[in-house]
Amino acid sequence: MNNLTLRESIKKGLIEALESDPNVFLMGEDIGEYNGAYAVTSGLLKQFGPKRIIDTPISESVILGTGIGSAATGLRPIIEIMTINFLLLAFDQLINHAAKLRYMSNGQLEVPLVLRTVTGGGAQLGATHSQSFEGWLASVPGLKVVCPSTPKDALGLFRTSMKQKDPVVFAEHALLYGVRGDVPDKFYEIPFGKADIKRPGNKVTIISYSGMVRTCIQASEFLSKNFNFECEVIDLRTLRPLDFETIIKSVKKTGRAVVVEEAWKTGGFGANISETIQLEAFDYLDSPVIRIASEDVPAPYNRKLELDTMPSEQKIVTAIKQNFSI
Amino acid sequence: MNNLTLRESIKKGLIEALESDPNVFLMGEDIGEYNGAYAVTSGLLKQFGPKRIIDTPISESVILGTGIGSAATGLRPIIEIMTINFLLLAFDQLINHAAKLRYMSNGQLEVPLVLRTVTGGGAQLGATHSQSFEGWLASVPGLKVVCPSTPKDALGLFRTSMKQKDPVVFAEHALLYGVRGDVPDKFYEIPFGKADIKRPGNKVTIISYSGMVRTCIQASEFLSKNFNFECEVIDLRTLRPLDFETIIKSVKKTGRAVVVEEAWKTGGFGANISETIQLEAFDYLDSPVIRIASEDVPAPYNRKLELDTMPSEQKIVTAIKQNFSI
Amino acid sequence: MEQSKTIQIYENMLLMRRFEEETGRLYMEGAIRGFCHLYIGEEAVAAGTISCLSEKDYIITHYRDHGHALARGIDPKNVMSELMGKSDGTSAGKGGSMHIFDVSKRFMGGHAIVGGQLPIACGLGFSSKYKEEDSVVLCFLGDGAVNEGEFHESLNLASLWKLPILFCLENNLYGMGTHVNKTRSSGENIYKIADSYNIPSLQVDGMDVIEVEKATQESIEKIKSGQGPIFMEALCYRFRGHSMADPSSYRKSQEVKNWQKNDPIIKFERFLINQNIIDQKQILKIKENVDSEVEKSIEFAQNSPDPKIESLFENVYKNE
Amino acid sequence: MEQSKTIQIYENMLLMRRFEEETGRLYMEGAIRGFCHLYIGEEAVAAGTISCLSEKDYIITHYRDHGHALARGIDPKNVMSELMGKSDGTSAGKGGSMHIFDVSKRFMGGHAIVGGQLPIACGLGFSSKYKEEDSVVLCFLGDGAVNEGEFHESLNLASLWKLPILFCLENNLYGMGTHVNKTRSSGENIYKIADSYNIPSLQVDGMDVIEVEKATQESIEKIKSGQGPIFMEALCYRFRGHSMADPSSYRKSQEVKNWQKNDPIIKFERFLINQNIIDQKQILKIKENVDSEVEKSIEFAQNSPDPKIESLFENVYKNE
Ligand SMILES: Cc1ncc(C[n+]2csc(CCOP(=O)(O)OP(=O)(O)O)c2C)c(N)n1
Ligand SMILES: Cc1ncc(C[n+]2csc(CCOP(=O)(O)OP(=O)(O)O)c2C)c(N)n1
Ligand SMILES: [Mg+2]
Ligand SMILES: [Mg+2]
Repeated sequence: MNNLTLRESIKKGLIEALESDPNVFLMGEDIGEYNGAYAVTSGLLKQFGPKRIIDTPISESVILGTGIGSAATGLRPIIEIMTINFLLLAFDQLINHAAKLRYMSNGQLEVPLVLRTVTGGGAQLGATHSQSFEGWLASVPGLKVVCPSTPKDALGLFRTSMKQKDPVVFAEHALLYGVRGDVPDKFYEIPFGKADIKRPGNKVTIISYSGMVRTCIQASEFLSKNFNFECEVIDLRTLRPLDFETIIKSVKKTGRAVVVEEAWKTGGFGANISETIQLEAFDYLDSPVIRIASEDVPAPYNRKLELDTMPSEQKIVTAIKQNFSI
Repeated sequence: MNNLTLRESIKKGLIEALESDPNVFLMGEDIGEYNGAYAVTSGLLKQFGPKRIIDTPISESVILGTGIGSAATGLRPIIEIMTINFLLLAFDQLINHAAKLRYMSNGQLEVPLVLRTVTGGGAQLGATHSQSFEGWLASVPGLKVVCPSTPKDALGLFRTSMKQKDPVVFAEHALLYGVRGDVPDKFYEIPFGKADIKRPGNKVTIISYSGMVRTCIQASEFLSKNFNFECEVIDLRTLRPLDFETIIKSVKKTGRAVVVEEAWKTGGFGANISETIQLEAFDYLDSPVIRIASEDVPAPYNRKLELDTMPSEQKIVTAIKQNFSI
Repeated sequence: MEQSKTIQIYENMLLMRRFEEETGRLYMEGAIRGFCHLYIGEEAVAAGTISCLSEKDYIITHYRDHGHALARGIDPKNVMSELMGKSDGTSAGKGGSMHIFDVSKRFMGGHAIVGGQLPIACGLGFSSKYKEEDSVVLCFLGDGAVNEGEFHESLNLASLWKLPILFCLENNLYGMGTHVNKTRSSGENIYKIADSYNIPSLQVDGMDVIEVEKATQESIEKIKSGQGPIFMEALCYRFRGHSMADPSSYRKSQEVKNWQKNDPIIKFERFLINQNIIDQKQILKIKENVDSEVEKSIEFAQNSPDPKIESLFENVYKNE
Repeated sequence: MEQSKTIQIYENMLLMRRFEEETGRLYMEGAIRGFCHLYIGEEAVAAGTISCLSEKDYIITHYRDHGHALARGIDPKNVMSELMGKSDGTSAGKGGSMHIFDVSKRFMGGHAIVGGQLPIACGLGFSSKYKEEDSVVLCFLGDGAVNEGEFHESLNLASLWKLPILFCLENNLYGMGTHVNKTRSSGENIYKIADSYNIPSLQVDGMDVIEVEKATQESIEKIKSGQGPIFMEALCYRFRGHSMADPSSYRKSQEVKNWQKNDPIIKFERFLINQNIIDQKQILKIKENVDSEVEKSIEFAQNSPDPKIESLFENVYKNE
């Protein structure tokens, strides 16, 4: 066992990939000389040289397009788009092209591309730098979307990402990079479409992913300690494919469900989960599925305001107490 | 009363706006000399001249950005982005800028911009030309999203759009342009956030918008004729603001709900509606809320395949019969 | 040019022309649907450039792609089947006119987003270079695409990294109904834009297949020497509307007629005869062959079955 | 330049410098957070250009915006309050360092998406022209922004429509940690890229405020005459890291030192003394005033209340 930060575990995955296949390369803004905006790729340029670790101009569309074209011709690009906010500039390449080439060519082309990017808020970066678009991307047929919440999951999911023959959006939460966790020495992979029960419980099922999983666990610990109320926390890990089975099984057991996500509440991907729960576990539900998400406002810079927009331990606890009368 | 096509009613709105305010202008690709890709702006260049009807290069980002900058300084731009698929190329301007300027400047700036675009599939245009992203946009705080389904609504909602002080995405469904309907001669407006009951009923509430409203009405007529089963069809008309009140009231009456949308099923905006229904009308629901949406595949070109991806009268009828046992 | 190649190019141009004349007719009859953009008038560009490629070179293009596909030797039967949405189509009916692919011939599509093929072309070039494969990428684009941001990002990257790409600008003077003078700040001679990316560039008469062929041949040699991309502007004209849905009110009919006088096929035919490369009899024979090939492709496509409904869910992902 | 203006520019440059030195300190203390990009070293560009604007001219810039804001005469109290996220901030704490606005001064932000301000600048210029207002738009951008698609689309449109925009490229040689030679295919002299848009361009020493001022003055006159945009490249250097989070390992410290020898403020100070425009005593006085103004701004900001929690929901839309 190794105790690694999420940053380190992803870096471990990158190094493994680079070492195991000469067709793997990394490409992105400031990943080399600058060592990465979030320092994930730090030192890799030195280790692997400029053929494999490639600094680009600030040109999100052609960065992604280069990934697509090279993936379609046998290379294994790992593309970094500095944050998901800037990915908007490459949405045409991602959605109109990467996601569709296999289908439109009836399987002649494939785009085995891993697109790493940073999602989420909470660091006072303001409205243009704090968004969460992974839910949108998870609605696009042709894309797969991964959102790890722990160092162990990050590495296992990254390994699986590199085995895909389809474009994978690997969304890393900015605030998780420094979070530590045990990572097995022994080789392991984590399959897509298998949610993980991060905390077992029997009273309510909390479904979440990425940065919010920690918050959900904290709220659960609080409820356990103070009310002997045990929440089961499910970490989706991949938004597409999505593991409804684990969710429904848990809800059938607990009879209650809370979906927690960091995206804006209106139109959040989590609504899809609430919907499916009420559909598949209608007769098991004691009360409606609730969802806790970010307020429907652009992210403000001020610390207190920003915190107030986001789901928090407190908000989760309050919602659970109010809705499930404890 | 005038019997107009949706194309004509929108054009009527454009002409009114152009005539009533010299600061109103139209800008977009091929809206002038070519008379508009969907012929909505046909003849306007002749009528209003090149200062007001402005053909642009194929440069979606700067088209929208020019709209933003000019709206922020007192003009009233009506921007046409040929289809919502190409709007992906301007998502940065729309989402990172137009939607956020009021907030980030704390109200100093405002962007009273109407962005007209074409949404939807069903015309065998293939995967890159048949998408429906209005649901994503409706999740962005700062934007308003309008999706008319009839000529009358289109004109009334367009008039209201022009009164907004915020960016409005006015999404027109390609297949509705030729559809006719009565449009009052007398001036009227249709407020945002007021859904319309397009067909009253008591057995099930069908919630939809844009191109799918017709399909829902057709399915309802069929069920009425063959099974004496009366569906209430609610046309949302605006996705943001969204009129949950009308929806919930209807569902409390019928006890059953079906949401129908053309976007991909996974992550569709309609899930947000299902979720809210189960939350707000939990005790009134006889059975779970169901949703009918497009299959989770890129749109194929072949006619039969394409039709099979989309919600249809048949699919709605079948789903209602199966789920609500008639 | 070798004589056999010359004749092959001529046949090829005729094939494109006849194929698309029939395409236009079949569209009016409703057998082909969606957006459909004819290449009629521009045949010299596809024929002249693509005939210079080797098997390992890549082609990537926009939605006006029938000509490029046929020039690459994709069987007209399969192209026509795709236009009709049939199971024998190049994408088994999933792609349609704007999305023709044949990866076995390194024909990487058919892309319907204006400018969208350019970043991907960089990826193809990058790949060739990374793998030291010595493949050249021939990337077509229209004059309208020059104003997209993706154009700029792609040209900069291609030059910076010396990617082996021949950008072939098909300047047919219009993007839909908008004349290039209304959209290009630098006016005519678009090829000069390449200067600001430090990319060598040239302009050719796109109605003259011999000129196009020669310029392409030379450009490809240079690119293979490793000097990086080249930008070639071919001045040409589409005789038909932008797409089958185009009212074409923005062009004077005299303008069209003037260009039609310069028909690249007639011009080339005259050249072949004047140079005694071919005689009237041979021409008649070739035309018959082409007509029959086009007819066969239509018949084949008409008889090709619709794709199975289950195929709807195939090829969204690899393992599903 | 008039003497009073000269001195005002000097004061202004000092204000920027001192304000940001304190900003850096306060950031380390945690009083300022998020991303924060200092302008230290580049003051001559903001001071030289903005001092030439009239009240009705517009400014739009990127996230490295403190200098531009102060040069425009926005009260340091309000800027500092914004950096601290307080209710007296220019956006009442909602914007932060990267998003400074003061519409009363036609200071249209502070935009944090690289290149994102350029399309909007076109809108400002369009508006000025549409309304026949005779306002010029001064649009700042970095060398990194030149490679974004939005740059290309914007320059083309600005030129086509002869929009009254002065593009001011702050070429500080790096976009984050990446040297401009690694990102620009045309190499140095970025200003030449304007040629391909048919936009007149020039290059100035961005460490020399007098040169910047003179070039700006002349450019603005030309723009006001209706000839369309001008593109000005100011060669400059940031003495600090890209942002407060920058490890700055990509630059040799000798390079930084060499540039620091060319400090625009020291250089200008020397000039003022040599020309007898100002003496040491006056300089001391000015420095004291500036120090005190900066101190006051900090005190003011520290005492400014946090925004009310309800304000969270204000200004998402007009009527909510
Ligand atoms: C991003 C994008 N914007 C707009 C369109 C609609 N559109 C299709 S073709 C076309 C004109 C393109 O002109 P050009 O590049 O000159 O190619 P040509 O059709 O003349 O061959 C336009 C505007 C599109 N497909 N994609
Ligand atoms: C679209 C986009 N991509 C990437 C970033 C991250 N980023 C912020 S500043 C910067 C460098 C910009 O460099 P330059 O334009 O030269 O301006 P400078 O910081 O040197 O003033 C980058 C890459 C961003 N904010 N927006
Ligand atoms: Mg053209
Ligand atoms: Mg820079």
